[in-house]
Amino acid sequence: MENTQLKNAQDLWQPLSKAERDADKIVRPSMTYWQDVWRRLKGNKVAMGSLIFLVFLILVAIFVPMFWPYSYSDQNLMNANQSPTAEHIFGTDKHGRDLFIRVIYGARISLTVGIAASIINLVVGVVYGGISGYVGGRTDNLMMRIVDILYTIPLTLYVILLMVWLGAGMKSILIAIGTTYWISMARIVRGQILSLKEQEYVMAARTLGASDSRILFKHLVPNAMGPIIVTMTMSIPSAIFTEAFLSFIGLGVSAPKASWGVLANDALGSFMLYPHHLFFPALALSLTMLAFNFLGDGLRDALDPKMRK
Amino acid sequence: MINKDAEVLIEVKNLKKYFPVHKGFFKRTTQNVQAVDDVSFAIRSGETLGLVGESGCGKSTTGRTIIRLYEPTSGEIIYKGTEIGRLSQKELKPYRKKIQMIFQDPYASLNARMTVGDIIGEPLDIHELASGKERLEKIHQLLHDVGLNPDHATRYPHEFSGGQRQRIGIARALAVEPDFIICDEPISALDVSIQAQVVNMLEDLQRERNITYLFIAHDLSMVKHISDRIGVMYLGKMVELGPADDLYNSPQHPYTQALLSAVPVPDPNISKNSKRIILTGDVPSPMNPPSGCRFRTRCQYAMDICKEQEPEFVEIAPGRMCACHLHKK
Amino acid sequence: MGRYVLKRIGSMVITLFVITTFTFIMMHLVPGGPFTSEKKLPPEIERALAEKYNLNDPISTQYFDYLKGVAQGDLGPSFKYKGRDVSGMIGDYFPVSAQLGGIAIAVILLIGVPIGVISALKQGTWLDSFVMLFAILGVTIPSFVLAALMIYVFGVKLKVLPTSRWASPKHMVMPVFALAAYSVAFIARLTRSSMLEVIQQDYIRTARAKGLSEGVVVFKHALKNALIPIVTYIGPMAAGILTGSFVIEKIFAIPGMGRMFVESISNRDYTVIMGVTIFYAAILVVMVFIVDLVYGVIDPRIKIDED
Amino acid sequence: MSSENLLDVKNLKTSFFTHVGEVKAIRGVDFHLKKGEAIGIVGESGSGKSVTSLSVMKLLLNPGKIIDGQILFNGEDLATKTDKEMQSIRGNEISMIFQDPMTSLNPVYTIGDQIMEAIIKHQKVSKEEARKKAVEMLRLVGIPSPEKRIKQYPHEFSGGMRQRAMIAMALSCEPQLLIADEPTTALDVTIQAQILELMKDLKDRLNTSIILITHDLGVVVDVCSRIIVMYGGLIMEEGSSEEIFYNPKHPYTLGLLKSIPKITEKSDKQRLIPIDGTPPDLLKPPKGCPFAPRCDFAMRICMEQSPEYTQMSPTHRSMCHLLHPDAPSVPEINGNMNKEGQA
Amino acid sequence: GCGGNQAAEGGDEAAGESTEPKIVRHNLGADPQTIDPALNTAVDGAIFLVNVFEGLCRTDENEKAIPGMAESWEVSEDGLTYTFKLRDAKWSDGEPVKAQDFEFAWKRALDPTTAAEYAYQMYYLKGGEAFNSGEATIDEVGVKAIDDKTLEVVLESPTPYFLELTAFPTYFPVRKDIVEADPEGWALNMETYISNGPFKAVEWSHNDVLKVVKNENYYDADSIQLDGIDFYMIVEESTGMSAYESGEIDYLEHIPTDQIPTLQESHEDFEIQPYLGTYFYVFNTTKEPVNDPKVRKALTLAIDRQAIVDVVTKGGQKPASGFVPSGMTLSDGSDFREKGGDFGIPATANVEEAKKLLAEAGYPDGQGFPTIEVMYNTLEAHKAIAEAIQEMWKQNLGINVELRNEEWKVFQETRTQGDFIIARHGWIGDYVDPMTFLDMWLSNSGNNDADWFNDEYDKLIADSKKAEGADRDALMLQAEKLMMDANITMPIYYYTKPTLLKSYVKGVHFSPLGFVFYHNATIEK
Ligand SMILES: Nc1ncnc2c1ncn2[C@@H]1O[C@H](COP(=O)(O)OP(=O)(O)OP(=O)(O)O)[C@@H](O)[C@H]1O
Ligand SMILES: Nc1ncnc2c1ncn2[C@@H]1O[C@H](COP(=O)(O)OP(=O)(O)OP(=O)(O)O)[C@@H](O)[C@H]1O
Ligand SMILES: [Mg+2]
Ligand SMILES: [Mg+2]
Repeated sequence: MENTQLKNAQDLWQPLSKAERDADKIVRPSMTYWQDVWRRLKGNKVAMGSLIFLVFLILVAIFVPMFWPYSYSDQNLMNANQSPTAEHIFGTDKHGRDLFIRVIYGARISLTVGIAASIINLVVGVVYGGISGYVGGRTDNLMMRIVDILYTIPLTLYVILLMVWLGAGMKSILIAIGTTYWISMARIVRGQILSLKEQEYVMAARTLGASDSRILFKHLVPNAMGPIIVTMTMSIPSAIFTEAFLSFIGLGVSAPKASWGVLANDALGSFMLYPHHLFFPALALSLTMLAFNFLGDGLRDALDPKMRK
Repeated sequence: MINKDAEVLIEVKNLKKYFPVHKGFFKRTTQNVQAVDDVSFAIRSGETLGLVGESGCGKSTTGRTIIRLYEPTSGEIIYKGTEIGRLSQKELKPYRKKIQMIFQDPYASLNARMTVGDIIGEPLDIHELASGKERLEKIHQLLHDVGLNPDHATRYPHEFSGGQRQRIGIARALAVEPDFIICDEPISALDVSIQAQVVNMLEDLQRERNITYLFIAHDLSMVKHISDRIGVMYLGKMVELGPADDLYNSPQHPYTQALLSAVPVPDPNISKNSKRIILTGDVPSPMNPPSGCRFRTRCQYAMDICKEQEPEFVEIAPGRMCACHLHKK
Repeated sequence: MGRYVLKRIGSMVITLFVITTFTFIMMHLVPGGPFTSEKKLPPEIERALAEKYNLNDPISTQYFDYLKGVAQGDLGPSFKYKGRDVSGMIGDYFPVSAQLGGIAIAVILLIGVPIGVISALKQGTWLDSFVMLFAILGVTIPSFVLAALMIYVFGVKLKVLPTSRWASPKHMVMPVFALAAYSVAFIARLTRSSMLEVIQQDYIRTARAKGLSEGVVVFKHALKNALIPIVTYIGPMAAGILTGSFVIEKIFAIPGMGRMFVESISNRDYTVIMGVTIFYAAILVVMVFIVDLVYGVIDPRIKIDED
Repeated sequence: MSSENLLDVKNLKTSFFTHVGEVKAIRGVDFHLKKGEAIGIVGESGSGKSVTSLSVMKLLLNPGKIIDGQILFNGEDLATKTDKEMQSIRGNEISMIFQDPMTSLNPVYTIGDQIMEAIIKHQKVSKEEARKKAVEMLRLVGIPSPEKRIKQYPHEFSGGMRQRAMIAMALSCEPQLLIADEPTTALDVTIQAQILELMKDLKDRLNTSIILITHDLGVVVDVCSRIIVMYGGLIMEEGSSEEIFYNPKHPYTLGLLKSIPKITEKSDKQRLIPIDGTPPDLLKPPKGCPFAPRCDFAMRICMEQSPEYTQMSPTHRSMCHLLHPDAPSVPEINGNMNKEGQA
Repeated sequence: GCGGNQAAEGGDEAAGESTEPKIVRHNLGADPQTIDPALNTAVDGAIFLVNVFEGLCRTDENEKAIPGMAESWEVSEDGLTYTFKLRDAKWSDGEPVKAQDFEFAWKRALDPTTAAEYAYQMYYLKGGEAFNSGEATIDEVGVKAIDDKTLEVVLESPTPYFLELTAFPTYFPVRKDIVEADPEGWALNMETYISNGPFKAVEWSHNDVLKVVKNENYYDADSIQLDGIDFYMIVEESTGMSAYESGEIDYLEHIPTDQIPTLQESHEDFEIQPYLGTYFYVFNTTKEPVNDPKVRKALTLAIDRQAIVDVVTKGGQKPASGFVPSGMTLSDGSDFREKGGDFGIPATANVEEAKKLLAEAGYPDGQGFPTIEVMYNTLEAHKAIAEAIQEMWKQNLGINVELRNEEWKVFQETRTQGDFIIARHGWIGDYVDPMTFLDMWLSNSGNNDADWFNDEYDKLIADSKKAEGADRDALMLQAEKLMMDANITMPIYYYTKPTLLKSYVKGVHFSPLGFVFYHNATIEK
């Protein structure tokens, strides 16, 4: 009970001045939600690692082919099916082509497809599903029936038609993926919006005069972000494999260019004999997917202010 | 004080709001909850109308219908001479800036994914009232006004206590500088010192900007303190309406009398000796309200007529309205 | 609500009609017909075949004739499989696909949902990472690779499971898993993300405050709130899985409808393409409808039937 | 002493570990509660009342952690109990009424389901009996036609009805300790009176102990014999109702009492007397008295050093430097009983 | 479908040492689109058909006709009229096989209302083509049952390989009563699927398994040692391989390419069977720059066929330097291919010559050569070959080629319409005679995708159809030389059929047309 230290300091018992009262106050900069998300994402090591990996992969895909000793099409039939060596670090394929550069080159196609699919998902799927769920009623019914129709029309027929009309190439792939790849997303977003739109904060926003699009995109969509991100990250590998299927039908980039999906597909017949044919493209794909998923998870956590730690 | 001749800012005429009650897997509508049933009142510019009544009697619904969160089942809502009860959401936008609402349930009414700064800033953005540094300053000012730290702007609703959340809601409503605020229990979650702070602020604003309030609350002492007139609701109906002091000093409707007697007094000595009119009888349901006077099932003065005839809401003295058969000649 | 159901059934019929029409048009726009072959047919035979299958009629007549048939429940004869009709083919193959799909769906739900829940509860722990790693592998490894690997390991090396065909419970193990893997992963991740959102809600705290066991809190209180995206996903997925997966059926040599459908497209077997599309579309629209009804059951705040 | 105490909270410290740092919501709280006793906790909003009660229930969500202290319930330390062990205590021996009734009810189950669940779990009765009990409880808290209402969902209830549903849920298992976090804020006074009667009845009949957290000082005096005043994560003052009301020894308590509007006052619209300023930032709790920046009587020492408790009577203690013998005398605090009272 | 024991019912316990039924499990690949002999067009269907039906003749190991249902025959002087004497054979239901059954079956196959795609296999019959195209009546068709056991056949022109043709599925007899009772469905219901071959079908569960058992009513039943065959339908090559390795099937013919070299080295079951077909690229002779024969020749010379078959296709294929594959004998018993020579197309590339030709065509070192497109239909194997050729042309000639693949049916349409510059092609013989390859380049042939119309060629073929013996040989050789010198195709390799057959299955016979005969097969475990 003794405060020996302070006992004698008489001025301690002096009343406080205004300035002294406010001494403790500190004002931190105001941050918006999105700034905050970014800050939180930066704090997530795994997610940042994944992001760096993806950026690195993109850079590698762009620049490595420029100075690599082999090109994706250089054949040496005498050298076919070699296991990894110092010369060909991933080995060679059945035409004696350097598998490493083919995988790197494949990244260009597969990443483009994957990223395009996720952007389409995000833009078309979220907007479409969001509007459908938010507006509800007759509009919802109409929009969802359109989705059902798009979902049911046989993809193969559609793709063959596209191929006949547009010919092969990246553009056609993107169109094919763009017109079909947002449907699950639209459904999931709609479901989420349907349940979220009855929440009280939506009412609050409405009383503020928030426009429908504002309510949808500023209030509802951020709250549906978990499933959106999952759907988006999960759609990437299926888009990458769809590209392989499209190439199979003839819509894709033409041989000898090959995406990861095509490389994996082609390697399948011989994976017991030449496991490296399957292993490297599959590894590249898996690592990329892990990175996308970890980034997605990180983003999900970053978007959820309640998730701290 | 309030100018008795000031223009009527908002008038509610015969407002009704029924909610359908669904049953079973196919959700057939079987019954209606008559949440608000034929309520009329008017509020003058710069006036505060207090609204009290039993929980579940339709106060929030009245407020929410006025601000058009619910579509009125029938009746009119007239704001400055314009009927806004049937306007589309788009047409309503200009009125959104004029009419605001403070929600009863603070946490649910805040978007968990927005920082407090964004929540309060949102009306500023919507109505393009401020941007950039000005916006930030305004947000800080609003936070300060409701007794929060400017620091709190970067935090999220779930990090706050109940009272702090309530204040965020208040700050948001004030951001657009509205003419009319529906305060749905704005202070019930606040501790008394903050209540005082907020009430003072509301009063100051009223004085400075001539704001009109519809003030829904349970804390009768606070309602009395802030209101010019008070309306008492029971089971979807307005049963009494009059100037605050008069109503307190001589409550006319038996329900109002019971209500006033139940106010707890913050004084240990008085509290122990106070007498209360404890209402007896089952609380009737708005799905199936009693015939005649809705209060009759719990009214100590209930007469035969109360069962047969619904009492009219009539002026019993200048400025005082009441719906009770006791007051008919 | 009764009116709503009627309205929905109406819109389902319209949807089916539009799907039928689109597919019909696309099918005829696509180059190659059922009788295109490497060794070009003599023109006379081609003419005779066209005659036999009414391919000489104007497309519009063919279309209306087809619709008429469908309305009477007749999906027509197969062009390629001589003497077989489409209804009969669906009758042959659909039960197999449905059996495979039904088991796969059960597996998807019984594995996907629990692991999603567990990893959400254990968020950030090694268990979470481990389970999610598996889930990610589940999507990264496409089903055909997974199937091939499984066949190699269990069929060829260990010889514990048959490599192909659909005959005994043993035959079902690999196809079911290969078919389920992707959706298990998807469901697990969806569940996890929804659960993460839900378990922080105040009402979960209330449930705990009642002293309910963790299982009840999680599987009753939290899960139901997290169910919307899962149900959304399951509906169309179920339609797809029940009507057969081409890849799985082809790899495991299972006589299912998915395989038949894809073959019918390569064969340009017009009536089969149409028949299966309609059949699939019908299942899909019903599933989607069920999903919408289930929304209302899960979350009473959702009013799907308002106008 | 502790033998007759149902609950003994010792030096409880709870923090939230957020990205901006550790929010020290509770910074060392001691209090105890006897069987059959009701105490009220009042205080600044954000002062840690809810966090204290959640800590006792061990229901803090993710970034929140009890970092120190003991929570002795019937002599056993809850702080060291596992989740599993807590399950049989929660809802059964300790119930809690949460502050935010809308978000505290599960939106996808009917009110009835949610009430019955706890009854079935702890009382081991059939579903039918549980339903009867649930209806009964809803009737007790004044919900009209409860048979119909139990089939409704939370969003179909008004704010006050939800709150009553929460109360019904908490009371249904007749707990030894009831923690009521602002149970009546959304209720009109007649219902409030009914609920308070219910709680008092529980206390008298079943010897239930009650922690009542509220802002409504009128409610506190109605139910509680002792009052704890909190501010900035600390107990500022503790005493019997009379001591707190008639002889407050802390400037914050004083401020609180002053800011209450009086129903008897004439409405010449006097301004209410609030406490100016804003509460402390618990991220960086002041090293001195948390109330100092807003205290009319603050001194330099108040900013420097946290005051110790001064015991005025066996039940009455307060933490304020003004009570130190060296401090200058302030009439409101040091003067004898504040005779004007708050009448 | 579930495995039943029906197979055992025909088992001849006495013949086998083991009590286990001797059933070969043969992977057929795709489900046959039909097993009606008249309507079948596919090899898989034919493999099944040759084991359950029997025509007038059968073929021996040298692909020469031997008596089948006919125990003897006479051929008229002009080679136009054949009179077959039928043996006392029975259908699987015990009814006797009659000449009328043949007459009915053949006319049915030609009947335009039957719309049999392989009806052209019967255009050798007098009036056959006319009837099939609706220009003649059914009675004008040159086939007639003189009595129950005598069948008279009149041909349009002398056809040296006609007897072998009668062993082809389209010529198989069917039972009039059965077929007329249910013309569409008789071949789907195994109850009504009455056949006259060594085996009879008992169960067909679509896309899964087609089961046949020994036909006790077969005239030569005593020499049939198998109890039955299960034809499985595993489409996926790798699965088929796995099923073979795990012992679930005994015979596999669609083997993943990459596995072949290892199998060849180490697997005793592995064998490469001859297969009558040529894999080639066809030039569109109307399109720049391949309308220049020099360019075509240059391209043809610049690829290393040996490398392709060794490294890419790996199935023991032979580099092709002519259009007609080896395996078909001339009237003097020598091989057509050997007589025909290699047209200067070496197995490995002749880069010098190719470069020279290209320069002559105006593209020295490939300069100025436009980027051209090579089309192939979607298949891993076609892609691999195309990629190899693309790179060879690039390295050897300095020209750039783009590859384009299309879905099978689209591809066929494109190719028929001439919407290509160079397209992948393959041709499998319908019978063992060079004519099955040569007549595709007739001006009026629907299969002339090169758009190469040459009157001289048409005349040579027309003449050869009338000629016999050495004259005919000479005309055909001349015709091939003409089309090869015109370089309208670029032959790449001759097909082979790599097979895996469990060593305990003995006595299986493979025909170069792709058929597998189990007549003399047995299982010796
Ligand atoms: N999840 C959280 N993260 C960070 N800080 C939190 C969190 N939850 C509560 N706090 C902080 O803890 C402090 C105490 O909050 P608590 O809810 O106990 O207040 P209270 O006394 O109940 O107030 P009220 O009367 O307004 O409900 C507050 O300052 C609040 O900001
Ligand atoms: N969305 C809804 N669906 C069905 N019934 C509703 C709905 N909202 C409110 N109600 C019913 O309407 C009646 C009035 O509710 P309201 O919220 O207006 O009451 P209140 O006066 O605000 O009560 P409190 O003071 O408890 O907040 C209640 O019986 C309630 O159950
Ligand atoms: Mg309310
Ligand atoms: Mg609180």
